[in-house]
Amino acid sequence: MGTLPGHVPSKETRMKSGFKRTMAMFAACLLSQGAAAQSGDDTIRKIEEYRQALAGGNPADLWEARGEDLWKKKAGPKNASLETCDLGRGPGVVTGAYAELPRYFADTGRVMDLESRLMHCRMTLQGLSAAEARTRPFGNGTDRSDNEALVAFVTAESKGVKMNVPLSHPKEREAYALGKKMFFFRGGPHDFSCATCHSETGKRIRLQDLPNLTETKDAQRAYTTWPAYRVSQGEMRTFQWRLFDCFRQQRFPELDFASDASIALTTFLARNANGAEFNAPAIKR
Amino acid sequence: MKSITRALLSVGALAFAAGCATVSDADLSRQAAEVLRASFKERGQAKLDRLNQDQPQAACSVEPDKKPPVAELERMEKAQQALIRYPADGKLLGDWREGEKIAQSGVGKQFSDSPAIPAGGNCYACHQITREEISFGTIGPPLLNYGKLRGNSDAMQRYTYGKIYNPQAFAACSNMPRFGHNSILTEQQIKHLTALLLDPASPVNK
Amino acid sequence: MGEINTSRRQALKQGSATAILGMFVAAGLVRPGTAHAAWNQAAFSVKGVDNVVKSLGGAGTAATKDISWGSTPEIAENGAVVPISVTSNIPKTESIAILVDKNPNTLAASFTIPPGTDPNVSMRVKMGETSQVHALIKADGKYFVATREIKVTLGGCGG
Amino acid sequence: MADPMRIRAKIEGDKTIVRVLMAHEMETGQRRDAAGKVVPAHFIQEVTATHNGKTVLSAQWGPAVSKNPYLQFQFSGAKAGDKVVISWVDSKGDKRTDEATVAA
Repeated sequence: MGTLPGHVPSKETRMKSGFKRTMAMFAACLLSQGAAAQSGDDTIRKIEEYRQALAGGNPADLWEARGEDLWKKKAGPKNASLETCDLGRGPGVVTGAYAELPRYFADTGRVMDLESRLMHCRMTLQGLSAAEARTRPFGNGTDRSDNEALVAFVTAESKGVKMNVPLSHPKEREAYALGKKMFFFRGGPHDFSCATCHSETGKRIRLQDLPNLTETKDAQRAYTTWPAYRVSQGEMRTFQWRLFDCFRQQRFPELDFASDASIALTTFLARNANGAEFNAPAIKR
Repeated sequence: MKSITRALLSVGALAFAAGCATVSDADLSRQAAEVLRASFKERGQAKLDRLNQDQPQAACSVEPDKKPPVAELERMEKAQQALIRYPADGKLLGDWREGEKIAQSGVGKQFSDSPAIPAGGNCYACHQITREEISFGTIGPPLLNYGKLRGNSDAMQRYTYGKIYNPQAFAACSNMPRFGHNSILTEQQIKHLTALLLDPASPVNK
Repeated sequence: MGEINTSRRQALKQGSATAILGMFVAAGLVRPGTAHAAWNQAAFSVKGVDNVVKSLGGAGTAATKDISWGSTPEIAENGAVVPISVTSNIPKTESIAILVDKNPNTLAASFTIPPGTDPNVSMRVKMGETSQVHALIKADGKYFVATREIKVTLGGCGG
Repeated sequence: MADPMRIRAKIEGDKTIVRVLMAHEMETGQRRDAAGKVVPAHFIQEVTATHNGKTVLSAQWGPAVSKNPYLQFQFSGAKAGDKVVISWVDSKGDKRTDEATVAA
């Protein structure tokens, strides 16, 4: 809210956010500002201590164990396990698979992320219907989600692996380009896009640090720490959930599970994390 | 899946499929909007029409360095200024205590929110406002001492009310929601927020 | 990576092995450890440190500084999970309890520490709001208490 | 039946550090579901840890313990290969017992 009435900024300053101008206007109260900033730093340090205290025990382990069970257990009309599911590195290869997703799959002719690929395997290998395979993509207390458990298991098998999402197929490049467009798409009653919160470095929402997903380091750190156990919910949440809930808070309608938009956005964000070590399931607020 | 197939029929997508990277930016934007529309479903109060962009939304859906030229931004601001509706009673200051509650509340307009519950402004999500609240965001500038620095003149009241009502009238492509223009907050709620920022008794100015 | 996975698989195998053990327990064939003391409903229903001590069978507390809070944070980013770590440096510590003033019921958890076990526990509690949190130590039959404030903040988008 | 616990027991110096994760909702009885109905209380009340049949920790918990509880403690006298057994009983009488092998 930095602009004064009637004030027309020069061409040079115009496109910079109102932030700098406001800071100048607030120069008169630098002392009190300084004090506030200091207490802010102290808060950040203490929040960091909180996060470190949590890191010691991650309940996502419970989802991993259940997911491994689901992966190996025979189930569905075809009474088959998922052990021959091809996640991109060949049938049954789980280790490192998540670090190379989303990617183009020739057998379906489309780009798929982990969750849409798991859906595909549960349909083709186990004989589930599309409706069954997309039932309860996200859990809620005792209504547990098989998808979240499977994702916890598969992603944990990429821990320590460098992100290496391919853009070699034209459809992978198309998904990336579309995902990038969607990232900047403003809509809804609040005019929000992904970029509203995630295109500037060093910003916070309340006390929560916001990764700048247009900048390599932040994009890497953000993507490689999902999925995550969310202590605020007591649930292990996947990357599709992350997108689903961002859009809810953007005041958009509901992002459909395994939809083309979710895969395109995931392709954009996952690819931007290339080169970084994958380090999830993590634990977050 | 159908949407992608449909989108693939567009010229731009055919260029992609042919491995040629000369798809126009405008085509890509259209294609992205089309895929988005096919990927969302209405839920609660959030209908699919929320994906229909108005002029500023469409013009501002770009990377930060690709915003419209200055003359166009100024034209957009003027157009938005013409849409601000000031209170008929001419009073712009409400109760700062109510304003503080509105600034704290983050509910409203999400598909998970009941439309019966008044929306909040969620101002603390992006702004430091009072010294007492340590949980504040930094997407917007700090507003501590807002009124103390600027005074409480009629012109300042009018600017502040208008800025909350429609920030894009003063800074095109601002990140801040157009709280009045898009009926997120009521006239009375915006008056309360204006008081939170300008009332000498408000903790903002203490 | 390998180590984590191995231990998970082990846990799974052990999980099924102990399901069998669980059946024996249910059938009363073996008792897990020593007999469970019955859950102290009274202690978990009252408000205030003094009332908790009373329902645990004690009479009054003394303030102490011989308790360290370890990795317990001063600010919690979310009240649903507040990590608490308490180490008692008081000789002959028999039990450690965690109390939260502003919760609906003050007592959150109580641990009995037999000889051979360190007087040190880490766990996580829910807090509805910023509150005084107490570590209540029973040592050599007497009760000691240490207190610290933990702030609970509102994080995220606030929606 | 509840999911298995995740138990890790590791010797560090002359102590064995035990870390436990339990799958449990830990319902307080004060939360309302989406339909506005109170979700009944359901939480772990008693936890016991044994090593070679000897109790090394016992606990009583109320509903203020966080969902999917985490517990860490340490004791003396175990050697690699020993078993640590953890049991819990909740407010509905549901039980769970799991064990882990002490790692060097």
